[in-house]
Amino acid sequence: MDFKYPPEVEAFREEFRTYLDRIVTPELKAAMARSHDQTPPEVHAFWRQMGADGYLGFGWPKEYGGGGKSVLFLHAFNHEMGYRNLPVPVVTLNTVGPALMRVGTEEQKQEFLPRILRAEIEFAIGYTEPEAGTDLASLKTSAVRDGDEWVINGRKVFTTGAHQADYLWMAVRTDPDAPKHRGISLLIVPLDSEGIEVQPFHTMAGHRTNLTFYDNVRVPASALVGEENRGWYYMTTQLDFERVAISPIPQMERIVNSIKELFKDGLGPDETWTRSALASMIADLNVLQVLDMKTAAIVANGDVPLAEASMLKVLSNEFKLRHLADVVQMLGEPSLLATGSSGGLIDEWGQSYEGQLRGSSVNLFGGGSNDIQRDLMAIHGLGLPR
Amino acid sequence: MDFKYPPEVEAFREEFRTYLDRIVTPELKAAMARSHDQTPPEVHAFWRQMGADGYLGFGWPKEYGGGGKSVLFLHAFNHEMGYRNLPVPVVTLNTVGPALMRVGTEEQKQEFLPRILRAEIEFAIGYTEPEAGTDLASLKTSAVRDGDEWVINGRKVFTTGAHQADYLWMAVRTDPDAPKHRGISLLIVPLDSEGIEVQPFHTMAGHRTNLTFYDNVRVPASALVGEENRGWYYMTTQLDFERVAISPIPQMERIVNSIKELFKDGLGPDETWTRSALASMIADLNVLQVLDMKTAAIVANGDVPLAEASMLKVLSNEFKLRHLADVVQMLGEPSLLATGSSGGLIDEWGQSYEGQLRGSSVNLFGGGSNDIQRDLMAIHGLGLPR
Amino acid sequence: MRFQDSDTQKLLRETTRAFLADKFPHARLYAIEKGENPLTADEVRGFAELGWLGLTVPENKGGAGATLLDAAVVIDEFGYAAVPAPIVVTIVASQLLASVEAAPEHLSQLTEGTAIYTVSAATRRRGPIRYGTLAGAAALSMNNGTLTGTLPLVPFAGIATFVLAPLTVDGEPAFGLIPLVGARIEPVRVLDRASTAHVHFDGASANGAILLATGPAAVEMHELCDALMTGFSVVETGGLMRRVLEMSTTYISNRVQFGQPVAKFQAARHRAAELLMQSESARWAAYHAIWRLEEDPSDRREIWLAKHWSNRAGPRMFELAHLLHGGVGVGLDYPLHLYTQWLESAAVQAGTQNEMTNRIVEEAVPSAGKLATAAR
Amino acid sequence: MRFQDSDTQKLLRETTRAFLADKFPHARLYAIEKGENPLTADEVRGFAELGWLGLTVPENKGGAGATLLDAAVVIDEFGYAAVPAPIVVTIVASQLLASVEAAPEHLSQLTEGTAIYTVSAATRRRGPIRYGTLAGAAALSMNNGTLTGTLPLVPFAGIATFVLAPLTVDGEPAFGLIPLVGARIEPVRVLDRASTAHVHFDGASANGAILLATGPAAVEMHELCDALMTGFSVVETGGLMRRVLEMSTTYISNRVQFGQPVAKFQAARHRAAELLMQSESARWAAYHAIWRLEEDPSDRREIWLAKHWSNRAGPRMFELAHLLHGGVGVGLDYPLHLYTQWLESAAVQAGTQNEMTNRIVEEAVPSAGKLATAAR
Repeated sequence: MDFKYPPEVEAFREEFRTYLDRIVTPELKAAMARSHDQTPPEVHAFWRQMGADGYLGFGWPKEYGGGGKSVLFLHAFNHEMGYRNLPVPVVTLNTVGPALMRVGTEEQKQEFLPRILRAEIEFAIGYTEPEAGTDLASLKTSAVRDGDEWVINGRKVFTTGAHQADYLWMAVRTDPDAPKHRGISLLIVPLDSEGIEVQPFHTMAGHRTNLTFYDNVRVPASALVGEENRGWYYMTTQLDFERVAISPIPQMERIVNSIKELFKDGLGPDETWTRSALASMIADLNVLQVLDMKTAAIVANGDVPLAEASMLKVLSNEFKLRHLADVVQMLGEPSLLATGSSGGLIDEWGQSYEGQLRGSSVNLFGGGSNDIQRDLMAIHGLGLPR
Repeated sequence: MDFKYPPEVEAFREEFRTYLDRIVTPELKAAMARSHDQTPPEVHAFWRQMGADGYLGFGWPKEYGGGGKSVLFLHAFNHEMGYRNLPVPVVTLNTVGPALMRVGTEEQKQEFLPRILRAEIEFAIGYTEPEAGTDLASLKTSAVRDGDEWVINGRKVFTTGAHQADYLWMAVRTDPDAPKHRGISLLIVPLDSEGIEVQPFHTMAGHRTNLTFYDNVRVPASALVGEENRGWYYMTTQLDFERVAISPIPQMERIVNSIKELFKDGLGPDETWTRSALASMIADLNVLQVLDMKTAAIVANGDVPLAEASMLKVLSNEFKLRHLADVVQMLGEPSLLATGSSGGLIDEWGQSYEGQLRGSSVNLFGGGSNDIQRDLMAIHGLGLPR
Repeated sequence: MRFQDSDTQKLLRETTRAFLADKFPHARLYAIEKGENPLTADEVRGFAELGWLGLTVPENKGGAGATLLDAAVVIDEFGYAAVPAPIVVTIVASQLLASVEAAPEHLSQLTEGTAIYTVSAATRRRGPIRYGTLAGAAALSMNNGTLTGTLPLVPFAGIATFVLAPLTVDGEPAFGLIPLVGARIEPVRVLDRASTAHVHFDGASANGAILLATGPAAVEMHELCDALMTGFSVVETGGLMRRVLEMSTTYISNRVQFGQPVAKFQAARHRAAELLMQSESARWAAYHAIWRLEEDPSDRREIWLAKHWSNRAGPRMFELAHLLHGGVGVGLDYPLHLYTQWLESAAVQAGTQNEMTNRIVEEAVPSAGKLATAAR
Repeated sequence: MRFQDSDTQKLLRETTRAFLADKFPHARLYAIEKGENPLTADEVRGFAELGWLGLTVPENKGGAGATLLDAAVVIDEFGYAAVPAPIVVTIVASQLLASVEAAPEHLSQLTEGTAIYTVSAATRRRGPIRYGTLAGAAALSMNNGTLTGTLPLVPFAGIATFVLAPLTVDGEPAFGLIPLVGARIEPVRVLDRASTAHVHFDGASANGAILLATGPAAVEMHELCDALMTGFSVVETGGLMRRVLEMSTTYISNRVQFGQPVAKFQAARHRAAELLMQSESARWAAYHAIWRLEEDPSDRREIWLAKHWSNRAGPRMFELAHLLHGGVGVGLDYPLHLYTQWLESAAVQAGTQNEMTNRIVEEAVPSAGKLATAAR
């Protein structure tokens, strides 16, 4: 067994920390704290700067302009960004990009990959539909071939970023007669296409996502990604990736560190419950950190962390919610105050505990429901029948 | 809302406590602590004494020699007996007796009820089979009518008390062609019948139960209880009753009181975790006590506590296990010592904490599995589809 | 012994439910949440007309003379309807006012709704505001006819006329009724989104302030205030829980996934059963605790026990209900978030788990003593 | 970074598993449980022949010079096989003996299995035996060449030749290697059913006793002893957990109820997934903690964190595994009870939750200070 981070990754982490300390300005922080619905120009500028400095896509293969580094670098990158609460164009960079590399046409690769690396374009994802929530594969939005075009009709929910992205990475039904998993295709749809309507949908996390409507939206045949009717396969392999890329663990570390800081002057004798809850929280976080490293190590060694990724997702998202509930319990009523109310408790990134608690409810649903993850563990981790 | 115990029940409880203080002798306690596999003669004498003094079956209707008291008296009785860890012939008294009153023939009532009340005879229950655990209704042991007799073949597990009881209250399949719930009947089988073999089966609770084997056992046609093939109906209504009669709550109260007593001289500053766990435990116990009173009140008011009984069973049995795990954690290694080892922690009834912990694992399975109870709550408590 | 509403309580429950459902549909609650259309003093007066505010005030003092359990029924329904109204604080204030002879006219005003009374609940015996920028704010004190200091996080201070609060008078403990007219009201935004404000007395005149109790009697009044606030808050939370349970049950019964209602999936059914166990336990423990308090006002043990359970059950139900809703529950246009955010808040307000733990342990193991921080 | 066995570890694991499965089938474990056929010193010598006892002893001191992680693999397999053998205590004793120059001949005897060494683990810095009839028993002390006092709950004292234990010498702290020959061994029955005894020194001669450390060095050796005992115990528990998981998974895959394998029921699948999460987390946290300790012997933080998790996971797995077995698991002729009783014991032994909580909090919030009981 070998648990040591490779020295070159540690070195990268150090260098990247210094880099972030330099380019994350108070103005950027202020802009982030201000904006809820729209990615502010300061963040776009930040991403472009990172792209120019080679910090986006360093895990991508060199042939696509990436750094060709092991996934452990990406792991360190995500950890540093997440700990600082810095936004990452994760969908575009870690989901669409790698999928295009695998199954995109040469034209698609040429058209999109360089611009993604330079942070010039952004993608939104259009999978979930009102009737097909957890049961993603029963989606109904259709694309029908009409000459050299696809004609799209239907609607999507949770189309996060659709109001400000350039393209939609969209799952559509292209064969209504096939079994539900076998009639789905992926299309790249410019979001300024005629017939698309985007309505805001606000969540208790305080973020905007969208409802989107598609009325005879036409895109060229070349918008198809990979093979027709193979979309479900592409989507599910991509979700595995998403499970590794999006982790609440760095934020959970920040939360624990921030309350340690708050307690540094006085964990009094009345706080007996706090002592017990704090110890549990730190012990929980420790196992998450170990499982997280294990999952990254599996990917770095070229394997697919089927059960591990599910385990990590379920544990980290459920624990995050419980930890935040415990944190407000420890800190008492001041921690229930929102950003901007005097007497409230706000961390150095302008995050209130009540806001993070609200936000953690939304974490429960990214990348497949926790019930589905438990089923995947039963299948992949324990070999139980489907 | 009215939460007050009726004064006459409170008066009975006081009187019964005094009674128990008088007749529970050190010899009886010693005999109980000594015996594991066999009910000692001292306990039989104790039961007969209680029968003679009118303390058995006071909830039975007067026409059957009972006291005709409300179920709240039975609730108080069970509480006092359970708190003192005193054995009650619960199967015979609270399961077989009432069922016979409802569906037994006049001959059966005459033959058995008076002797039950005098604690002269004891019944064991034969329901569970090796292949049909939780899925009780799929039992296979058969009874075939041959002239004026039933001929029984098959085997049972968890036939508690079969090695020392007089009769077996037995579920058998009498119509193999009917749907599984509709081909079951109940028989009363003398345990000294030819063809019955009883093998001990020891559990981690430290108690003996049995495996029983039936090879062409013959009983007269009159052994049938109620109507042929209606056995499942009788069994399930009886299980509802069992859920009310068998409660671990009095023991849980005793456990909490015993550790309060142990802590009376010193809950030290290092015991921060203990403080937190102790408060949770007492708060858990409080809701169990309230739900327990609610359930008893429902029965006393003539209704059937369908969801409540399931709720109480799940919560009390799971909490008992967790509380005991917490108790040994609070008390440390001395509480892991068995009765008879020096330095161990033993309560006034000779019960060690490690023994009670082992025993609580068995509690999880009486009266239907907790999964089935949760399903019953979904159906009866929430109106969800079956 | 009956664990069910009396005829009076049934009527009270039905009336309250119908009224609140009519006047406070979810659209109205969303507006209150956004601060667009806050609860008004007129509306609170409407509650008075229905007899809710003076419900437990003795008849000889102009009230309805109902029991604490009757009030609990009304409060339960406010929770069920998730209406962020000063019902708990009013009932608590009325109990405190009725316990002394000092301020009979206030009891009348409270009952009639011509003035609104609130209670300063955040300045609890244990668990004061220790962190954040208010840490340095002085507690309320009265000296030479002026009031100075801050009452943090006072519920409904924006519409209330008076606040009942602990204070010091010339350094001695007191419990007073304080007019809000001279105070500076600083609204804040709390997770539960109920109208709340810090109340600053920057040398305001103490005219109109009445000391309801001083010395040891004030300490006891503060204790009683805590017990009542905690007890009725748990009842209110129980109402919220019942609604979360109903909402979740309805949702999984109707929502079809993988070709069948979600309610047919065993994991969902068992989560729903868990919600049932959590909420039923919390609710009945709360009612039972109020009954104990009514039987014997010095018996507050079950209140702390019920709050301890409720403080755990609320966040647990938050998680379960959202898991059952599979993402739909997080939308601001879906009512679940109103209930679950309130559940999380309620678990911290009116008695934190630290406070409950200490109270319970000190009662259970009296000789264990309190803890002090020792030098290392 | 690889979270998997090295080639050496793989071999070690396979050898250990095969040997233990062969020599300690369940029937043998039942006999040990009943005390009919206890583990013998000969069998322990057999472990020595396989190189397990001196595994981590440096090569220049006659051992195999393997890493602590290698030892963890062997210990993990002892847990997996539920063999109640003095493997953890031997590895810990060897580490302590190797850390000083005082007793080279003992390291050889330990490695060769010609003498059996155990460790007195129950007399921990915090959480000594405070209740029960042993409460008055004096701690071990050495004065004028004689030993007096009691070492409670010493694992494998019945077959061991020496015990490593903290003691006082003329009132000063020391850590010693004590021969058991003059002691009175009082066997006791513990929930985990492993061979355990109280060891009484009623004025026994101190001949043959060696003080491995005195003064502050003794305190530090006791701390290191605690860390090693706790760390390796968590590894052993992780092995037990993996077996409980496997046993439960196999059972629900084969057991048919309501016409299909139990494993097809969602509630059962999810419980099995929960077992997987609990045991995988506990196992890897334990290995990682041992690795940290090996990298930096002063870094014991992860050991306390892993134990805290494991102390919760063990009882949780007890419950889940028995629920999955639907009653079958409680029979003394079914092996599950051996594993689950041990899990419950392990959660209390080698570091209670009180101790872990205090250690973790003191590290996380150093300025919080320790608590003292104050007069009321």
